[in-house]
Amino acid sequence: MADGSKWLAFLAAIIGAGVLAALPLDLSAYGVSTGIVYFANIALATAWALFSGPTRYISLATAAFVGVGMYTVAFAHVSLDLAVCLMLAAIVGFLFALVVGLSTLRLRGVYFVIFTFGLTELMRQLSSWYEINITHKLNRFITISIDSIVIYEMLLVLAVAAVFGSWYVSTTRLGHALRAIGEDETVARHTGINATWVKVLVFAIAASMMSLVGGVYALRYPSIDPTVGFGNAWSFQVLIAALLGGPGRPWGPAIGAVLLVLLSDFLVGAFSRYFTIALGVCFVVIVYFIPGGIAPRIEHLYGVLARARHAARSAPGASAPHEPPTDAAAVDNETEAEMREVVPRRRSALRPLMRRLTRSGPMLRGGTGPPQGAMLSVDGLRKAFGGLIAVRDLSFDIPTGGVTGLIGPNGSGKTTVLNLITGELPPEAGSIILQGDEIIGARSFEICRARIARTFQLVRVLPGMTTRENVMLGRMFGSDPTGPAAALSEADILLDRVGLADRAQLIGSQLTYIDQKRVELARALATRPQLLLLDEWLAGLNPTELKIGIDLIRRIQREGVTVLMVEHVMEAIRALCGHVIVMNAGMKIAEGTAAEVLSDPKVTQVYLGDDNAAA
Amino acid sequence: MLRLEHISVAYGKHEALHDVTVDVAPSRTTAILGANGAGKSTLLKTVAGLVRPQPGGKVLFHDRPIEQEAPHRIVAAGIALVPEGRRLFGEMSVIDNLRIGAYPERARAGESERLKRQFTLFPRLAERRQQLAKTMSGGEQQMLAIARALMSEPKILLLDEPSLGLSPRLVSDLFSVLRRLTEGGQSIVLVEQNAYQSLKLADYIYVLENGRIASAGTPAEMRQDKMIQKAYLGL
Amino acid sequence: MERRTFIKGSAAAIGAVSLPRKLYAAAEAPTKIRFGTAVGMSGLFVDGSKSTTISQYDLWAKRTNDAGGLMLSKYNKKVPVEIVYYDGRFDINETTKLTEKLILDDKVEMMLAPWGTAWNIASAPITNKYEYPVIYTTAGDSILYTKANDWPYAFWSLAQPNEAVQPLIDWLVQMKKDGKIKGRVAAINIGIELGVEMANAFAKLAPKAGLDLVFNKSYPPDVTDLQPLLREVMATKPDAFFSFSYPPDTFMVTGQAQQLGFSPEVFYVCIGGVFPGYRDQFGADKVEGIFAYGGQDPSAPGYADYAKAMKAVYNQEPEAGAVQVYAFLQVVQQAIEKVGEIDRKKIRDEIAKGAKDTLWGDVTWKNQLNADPWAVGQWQGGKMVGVFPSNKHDAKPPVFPKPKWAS
Amino acid sequence: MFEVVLNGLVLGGIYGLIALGLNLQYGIARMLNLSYGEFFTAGAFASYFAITLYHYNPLLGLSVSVPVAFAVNWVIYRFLLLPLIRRAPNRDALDGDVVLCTFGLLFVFQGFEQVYWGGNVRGYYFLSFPVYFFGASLPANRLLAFAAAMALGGVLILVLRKTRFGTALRAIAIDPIAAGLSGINVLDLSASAFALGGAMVAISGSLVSTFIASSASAGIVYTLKALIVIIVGGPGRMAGAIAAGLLLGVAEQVGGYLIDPGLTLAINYAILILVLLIRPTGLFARG
Repeated sequence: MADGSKWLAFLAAIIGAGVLAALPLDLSAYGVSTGIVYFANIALATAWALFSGPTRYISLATAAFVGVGMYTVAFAHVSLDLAVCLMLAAIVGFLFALVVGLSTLRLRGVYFVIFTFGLTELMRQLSSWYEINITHKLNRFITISIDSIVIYEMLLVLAVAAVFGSWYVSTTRLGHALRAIGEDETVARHTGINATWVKVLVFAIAASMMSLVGGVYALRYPSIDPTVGFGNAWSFQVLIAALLGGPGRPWGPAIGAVLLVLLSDFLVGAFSRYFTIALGVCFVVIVYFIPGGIAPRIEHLYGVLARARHAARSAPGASAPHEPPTDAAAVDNETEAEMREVVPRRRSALRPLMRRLTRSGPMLRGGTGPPQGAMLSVDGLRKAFGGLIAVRDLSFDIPTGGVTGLIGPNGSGKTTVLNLITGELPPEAGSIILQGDEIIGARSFEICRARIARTFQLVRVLPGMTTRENVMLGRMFGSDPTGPAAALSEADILLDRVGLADRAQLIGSQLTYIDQKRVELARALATRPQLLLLDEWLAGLNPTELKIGIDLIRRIQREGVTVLMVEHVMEAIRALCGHVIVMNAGMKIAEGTAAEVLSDPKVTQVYLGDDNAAA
Repeated sequence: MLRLEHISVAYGKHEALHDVTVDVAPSRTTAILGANGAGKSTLLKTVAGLVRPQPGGKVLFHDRPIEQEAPHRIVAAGIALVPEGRRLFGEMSVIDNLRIGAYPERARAGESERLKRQFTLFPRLAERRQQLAKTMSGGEQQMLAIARALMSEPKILLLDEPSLGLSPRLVSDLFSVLRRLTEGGQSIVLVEQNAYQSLKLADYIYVLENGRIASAGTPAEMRQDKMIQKAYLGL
Repeated sequence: MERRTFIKGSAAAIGAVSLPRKLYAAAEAPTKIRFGTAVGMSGLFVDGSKSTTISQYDLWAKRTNDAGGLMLSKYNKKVPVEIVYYDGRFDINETTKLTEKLILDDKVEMMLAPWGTAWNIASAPITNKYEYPVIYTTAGDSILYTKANDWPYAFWSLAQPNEAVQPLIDWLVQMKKDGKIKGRVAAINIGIELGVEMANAFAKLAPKAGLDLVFNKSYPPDVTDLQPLLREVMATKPDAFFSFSYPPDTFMVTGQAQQLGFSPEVFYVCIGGVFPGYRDQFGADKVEGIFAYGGQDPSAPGYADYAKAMKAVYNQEPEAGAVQVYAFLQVVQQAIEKVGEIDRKKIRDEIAKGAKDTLWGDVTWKNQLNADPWAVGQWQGGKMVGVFPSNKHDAKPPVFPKPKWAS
Repeated sequence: MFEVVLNGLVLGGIYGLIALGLNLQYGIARMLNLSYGEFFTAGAFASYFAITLYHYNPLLGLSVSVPVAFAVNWVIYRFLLLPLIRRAPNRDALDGDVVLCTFGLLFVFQGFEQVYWGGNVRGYYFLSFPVYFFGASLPANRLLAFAAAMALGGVLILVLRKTRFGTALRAIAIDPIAAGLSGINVLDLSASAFALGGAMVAISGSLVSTFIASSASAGIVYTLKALIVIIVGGPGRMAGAIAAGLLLGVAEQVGGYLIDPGLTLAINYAILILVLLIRPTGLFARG
C-alpha cells in the first residue's frame, strides 16, 4: 500500500477501536458477551497467523496454549492480583512454547501437525490426571467474578494489540527473517538468519498471546475443567478463521475470525446438528477455492481500484499489491530441478550495468589490508553420500584477494565443496580454516556472519518477496546487521548497481532467470562478505551478458572481496582466475594458473574424455 | 522414428526450450550437446512426458503424437529415459531395480533372458544383485540405471549426462558399453557435456544454446565448427 | 486508573439500562411461556440427556399444553409453554455461550437445566446472575455444600455425593458386622465431574466407616475398553464393587464384568444404571440385584398417569432419573401457577417454599438442596425400585447377594 | 503382570492392524489422510448394524463396509487429492493442503455419523468368551483380531516384497518420478494403494468393534493411534508398523497398570516425541 492509505487505514483502525471500546455503554448484555467471543477469536487467529502464516507450519496447539493460560489464572487468582495472574499466564505460555518449540520445530509438515494436535490431547489428559488424583476435584472454580464488560474491554485491547502487534512485527527484522524462513529456509540460513531461534521465538510470542487470551477468557467461567481449556475446538476454529481470512496479512485473520463467528452463530441457530458437517465443508471450500484466504483478494481488488485511481500520478508498480505465494504460477514438483535448465529471453539484461560500473557503489568492506596468505584453506576434506564418495581427501588454499576458479565436469563434487564450506553439509573428515579459525561445525548463518557469502547453482530467490526485500535480508542479517531502514537504502544502492533499480518492487517469482541471478548476487554482497562463493553464476549467459558478468566479478574482487567461483565457462576462468583448482570424481586432479591447468593432459582427459584430446 | 516439432517449454516465466525441432533416426545415436542451462535435460524430459511442451509443439513417435502421454505410457510405447542423477530405487536391491525396469506389459515376456543380457553387459551388477542400490559406487549406480532402462526393451534409449561424476576410466568404460549397445542396433539419444566422447559415439549431433538449436550436423562437420570448439570443448 | 473508572462508569450505565427493561418485560401478558435450555443434544452422552432430560421436557410441555397450558391467574388465562432448545454439545464453552444467548438474546421467560453435572454447574451461576430460577436436576458436586447459597436462584434436586454413597456405606458396614461380607470394597470412576465427585466422597467416607477400600482408580471419559482395569479390580477380590460411571461406560463395565466372570456380591453403577434400556440390554436376570444412583416411588401421586403417558408417547416405562426430572418440572409449574405471572423473583421464592404431591412425593429444600432425595435404587425382579434412604416412602429392602453371573 | 504384558501384546497387534491401512495411504501414496479413522468407525458401525438390526454375524458387515470404504477412498484420492497434487508448488504446500482437506472430510464424515447414528457409544457382544493359556485368559474376539492383524500384516508384507504389484508400490513410495519412468502407472497404483488402505481400516474397524464399543467421534482417536504407530515404525514399513504397534500396546498397558489408566495417550505421546526427536525416520526404518 502507498504510505498515505496506510496511515488512513491506521487512523480508521484507531477510531474503530475507540468506538468498540465505548460501545458497551449502550450495548445489550448479549452484545457484550458476543463481543467477547469475537475479540477472543480475533486475537487468537491473529496470534496463530503471526507464526504459522509466514512459516506455513500448521499448528493445532492453540488449545494447548489457551488452556495453559486458563489454568495459570485459575491456579493463581486465588492468591494473586488479577493483573499479576494475567502477566503470569503470558509468561507461562511463553516458556511452555519455548520448550515445545525447541523440541519440535525441527519437525516439518505433517509431523508438526500431528505433534501439535497430540500436544493438546496430552495436556488435557495430564491436567485431568492431576485434578483427579492430586486435587480430587475436576472442575476448578474461578472465585473472583469480573463484570463481563471488563472482560470485553480486556479482550478488545488484546485483539487490537494482536493485530497491530503482528503488523508491527512484520515490519521488523524478526518479521523479515520469519518470512524469509517461510519462503526458503536454506537461503535464510545462508543469509545469516538463525532460523531455529527466530522460529522458536515467534512461536513463543504467539503462544504467550494465546495464553493471555485464555487467561482473560477463563474469567467468563464460574469454573473450568480440562475440557474447557484443552478442547480441540479452539485449535480448529482458530485455524479455519486464520486461513479463511488469509494468514499472509496482519488483518486477514481478524476478518476470518469475525466471519467464522458469524457463520457458526448462524449455524447453531439454524441447524445445529449439522454444525460439524458445515465446519468440514468450510475447510474443504477454503482449501480449494480460497487458498490464500479472503484478505489478499480484498487487497487485490483494492489495488486494482487504487491503480485505476492513481494511474495518472503514481510511479509504475509502486503500489502494486503482491499476489500471495500461493497464487504464484503453480509449477510441478520438479520446478527446482528444472531451474538449472531455465534460460532467459534473449535481451542483454546486464547491459544497464555497464554504465553503472563506472559509478562506484557502496564500498564493500573486503579483506582488510593488502592481500596476503590464504583467506580459506581446506585440508583433507571428505564427504560421501551412501556409496557415492562426492569429495575425497580434498585440500586447497584460496589466496586472499584473488579470484579462484573451481572447475571440473558435472558431478565432480564442486557444489558439494561449497556446501561443506558454508556449513550446509557436515564433512566426514578434514578441516576448513577461515583466516586461522576452524569453521567446520559452524552453522550456515554463523558462517555467513563470518563473512562468507554464496550464490546457488539452482538460483534461489525468495519467490514471495520483492527484489528489494530479497536484498535487504542480506544487509539486515549479514556480517554486520542493521535495521530495515538502513538496509533499505543500501539495498537500493546495490540493486541500482546490479541494474535492478527499476524492478525493486517485483516479487521474486516475477523475475527472469538472469534478474534472479542478479538478485542473488546483490543479496550475497549485501551481507558484506570477505569471501564470495559463486556457483555457476555465469551459466546460461549469452556472450555479451557474459562479458558484463565477468567485468562485474572483477570489479567486486577489486573492491577487496575474495572470490571462489565454480564455473564451466572457460572463457570466464581464463579472464578472471589467477588460481584454478580442477576436480574430478571428488578429487583434486590439478591446480595452478588457468593456462597451466587447461593444458594439463589429465584435465583435458576428464573434460574431453579422450586420451588424444590434446591433439 | 522419433521427431520433435517446434517444441517450446517454459517453467513459469522462463522459457527453457524455444521452437526446437529434432529428428532421431532408427538404430542411430543422436547426441545433444550444450552448456548447463542450455535446455538439454528439458528436451529429454519433454520426450519422456515429465514436462509438457507449449501448444503447437509436437513429439511424434512412429508418427504418433505422444507429447500429452503420461510417462508410463511413453515407456510402454518403447522410449526409456535414464534420468539425470540416475534416480535409482536406493532402498531396493539391484535385482528389484532391474525387475521394476521390466514392469511394462510389453517387457514382461522374456524378462529373464533380458536380465541375463544385462548381467553379461554389466558383470558388476551380477556380483551385487542382492545389494541395496544406494550403497553402490557412482559407476555401478550409473550402470544399474542404464540396465534398468534396458529392461523395458526400449526402441529408443534416452541418456541424460550418463558420465555425470564419473572418473575418466569409468567414463570410457561407460562409452564402450554404449558403443556395444549401438552396435547391437539400439537407438540412443545422448545428452552430454563430454563432447569428444559424444562426437566419437554419435552419428548426428545437435548443439543447444539458450534453448535453441545453435547448430546441427555430423561429428565430422562439428569438429570443424569453431564455436563448438571454443564453447563446449573448453579449448 | 482512567480505564478502570471508565469501566465502572459503563458498568453502572448497563445496570441503569437493564433495570427498567426487566420491569417492562414483567408487565406484559405473554402469549406463550418459553422455557430455554442449552442441554447437550449431540455427542458422547446423548443417550443420557435424551432418556433423562429432553424426553421429560417434551413430555411435560405436551401434557401441560394438552391441558391448555399454565394458568396465570394475573391475566386469568392459561398460557401454553414452549421449550427452546440449543445444543450445548456437552461442551462447557458452548453451554455457557448458549445459556447467555437464551437469556440475553432470545429473552426466554424461564430457563431449564441442561443435562450432566459439569454443564449444570457451569450454567447455574449465569442463570443466577440474571435471576432466572432454575432447578438443576442432574448435578452432584461437593462444591454445592459450600456454594449453593451463593446462588439463591439455583436449586439442586439430586442426592449430592455424600448423601448418595453414605446409605450404602452404612448398609455395607452393617453387613460386615453381620459377617456377611469381608468388607473389601473397590471403586472405579469416569474422569468427569460427577464420577470424580462420587468416587472422592466414597473414598473419604468408606474407610472412615471402617470399610477396606482395596482399589480406587479413574479412567478417561472416552474410554473404549475397561477390561484391563476390571482385571486389576478382580485381582483385589472385593466383595463390593462401585463403578461411578456414565451411561456409555456404565453399560460397558457391566458387559465386560460379565464377560470376565467378575461377579461380586455387591455391584453398583452410577448414571444410566436405572435406565430401562440398561435392563433390556443385559436381561432382567443379569441385572438382578445391581445397585444404581437414583430411585423412585411408583406409589407417588400421579405416577400411574405419568407412566401411561410415557407408554403412549415413548412406548417406555418410567426411568427413575427421568421421573425425578419430571417431578421438578411439576415443582416449577406449581410455583408459576401459584405466583400467577412470570415474575421470576416471586417464582423463585415460591419454589423455595417447596411443593407437594409431585411424582417425587413432597419436596422440601435445605440450603437450596433437595432435603431428602433418593440415593440408591436396585433392580429387583426386573423393576428399578428405590432402596435408600430406607426411611423414604416405599423404600424396599435391598437384595443380597447379587445372584452370580454364569460367565 | 504377565497377563498385563500379554494384553499389551494383543492390543499392540491390533494397533498394528489399525495402522496398516494408513501405512499404505501415507507410506506409499504419500497422502496423510486425517479422515482415515472415520472409515474405522464406519466398519465398526457396519458390523454393529449387521448384528443388532439383522442378527447376522457382525463380520458380514465387512461385505458392505470394505467395498464402500475402498470406493470412497479411491474417489477421495482421484477427485479431491489429485487436484491438490497437480497444483502444489512443492511438497510442504501439498502436505498442508492435504492435511486441511482431509481434516475437512473428517468433520464431514463425523458429522454424518453423528446425525445418522447419534453421538452415543455403540457396542455389542460377539465371541466374548474367554480363552485360557498359561493361566492368563483372553477373550476370543481379541485373539481373532490379533490373528487377523498378524495374517493381514504378513500377507501385505509378502505382497510388497514378492509380487510385481508390490514392488511397484515400493518403487512409488521411494521415487514416484523414477517409478513413472520405469513404466509404472503411478496415479492408478497410488489411487489403488490409497483405496486399499481405506478398505483395510474398515476391516480393522469391524474386527475391533467385536470387543471395543465405538462412537461417531471415536474416529480421530484411531487416526491418531495409527499415525503414532507408523511414525514410530517408519512410514511405508509394514513390519515396522506391526512392531511399533506391539511396542506401544505393551507400553500403554504396562504404563496404565503401573501409573494410571488415564495416561495411556500420554504414554503413547511420550514415545512418539522421543522417536521424533531421536530417530525421525522411525525406529524400524532402515538407514
